[in-house]
Amino acid sequence: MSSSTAKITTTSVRKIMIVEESFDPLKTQADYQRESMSGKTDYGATANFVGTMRDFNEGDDVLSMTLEHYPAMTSKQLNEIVDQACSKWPIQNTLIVHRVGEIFPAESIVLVSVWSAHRNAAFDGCRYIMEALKHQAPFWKKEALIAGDTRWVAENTKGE
Amino acid sequence: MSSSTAKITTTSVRKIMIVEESFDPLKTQADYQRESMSGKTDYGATANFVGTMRDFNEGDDVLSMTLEHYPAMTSKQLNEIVDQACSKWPIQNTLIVHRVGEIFPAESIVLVSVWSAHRNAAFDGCRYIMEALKHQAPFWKKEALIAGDTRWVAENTKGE
Amino acid sequence: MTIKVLYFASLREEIGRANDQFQFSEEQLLSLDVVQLWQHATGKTSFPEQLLVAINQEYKDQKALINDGDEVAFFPPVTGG
Amino acid sequence: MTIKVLYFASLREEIGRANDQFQFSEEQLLSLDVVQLWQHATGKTSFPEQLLVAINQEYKDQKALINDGDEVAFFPPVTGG
Repeated sequence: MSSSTAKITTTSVRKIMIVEESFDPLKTQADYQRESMSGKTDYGATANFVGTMRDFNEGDDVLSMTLEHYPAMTSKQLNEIVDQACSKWPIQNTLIVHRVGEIFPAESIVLVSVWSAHRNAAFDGCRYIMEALKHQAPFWKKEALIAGDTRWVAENTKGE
Repeated sequence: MSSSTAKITTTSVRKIMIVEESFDPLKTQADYQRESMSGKTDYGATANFVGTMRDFNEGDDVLSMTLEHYPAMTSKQLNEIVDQACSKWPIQNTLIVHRVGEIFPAESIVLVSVWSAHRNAAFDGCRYIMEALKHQAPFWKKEALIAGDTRWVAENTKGE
Repeated sequence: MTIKVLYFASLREEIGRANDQFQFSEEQLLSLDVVQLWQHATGKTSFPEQLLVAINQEYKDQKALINDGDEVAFFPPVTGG
Repeated sequence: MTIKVLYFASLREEIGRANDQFQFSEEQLLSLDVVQLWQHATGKTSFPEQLLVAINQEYKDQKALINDGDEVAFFPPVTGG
């Protein structure tokens, strides 16, 4: 996994939040849209993805999960990922919210929202950011199973 | 706000709403999720798309737009599109909201939300439904231009 | 034998009405297809390439036959979403 | 010449600590690469295939050289999102 260290020239708007408590993804997106897009009438498409904690993984019942991260690198990497997306598609605005700490089933893990004039850029950009986040951003999940033991999730699979 | 849920053979959960007044897409999605997914802990992914009216199209400034549809066919077609998506991916729940009537820039035209256990199904399903809606659902847009004249939008382009 | 015909969007405006109702004999209906109904309804001789047709709210092609009680809709390419 | 080393997730638990701080001479640093730092820090002779490394919060490969003041992080595959 290599990453580009190029300084970017784009000034594309974005907000990246790492949150330690339960968050409401749709309310967070609505609040951010109100705050950053009010009065704008040039975006036609918003694509959004919410990752939610399930109560099962790899055949086992999961009680809770603890998300660890590398704070200094997380925001740097997420900003780079947004830069990459903005260099590929005409994206107007991006919001990323990622949860850390202990989390329970049905709570939100991650939100990625992308605004653009056109739907292809919004869909492609949102999915690109989500996929890159899964494979590049320094987060790690440790599961506590109903059966009593704990285990680190070994690796994110494509599209799972 | 009127809604219709036509009878279908598959048991996949969905809600399809054709609304005649301005709607808040994220609030509508949140309300529907609360109403239909409460207590569920088996979905890991929600993909959502919001189409918003822009104030420009094909180089011209647009003042407002009037959306006409064929009510009896609209809900039938949208249900068929959801059935198609559910036959392709393991989708747990779908919400489609589409606006009709007179609409102004920055107002929402359409919302498509798809819930699944895994992110590929949510992303692919949401995009499939959106693309199929654009090319199969019987809606038509008539634009009122700032310049004073009106015109029917001729055709939806791929991904625009 | 009654056939209901609907027109939408720019086609509705061009034709100047939203719907028609036609009576056909049982014999006429034996072989009435979409193109013939279009010609009968609009007086037009050609069937526009981009014209879409639905019978009882399902897309059909221009060779589809019409049955008693059908609701036949003609419309331009859809532009929702 | 100070190098800070960080460990995360399962690796942190395996090693039993979250970070180390090492002093190297200017001469040692001339050719110190990621693999050598890993061996020095953990006492392990092999470099795990899936191990990821970042220098100053940027991904690097195992041949990258270490400079004075660098923050070097070792961690397993990431599993966020």
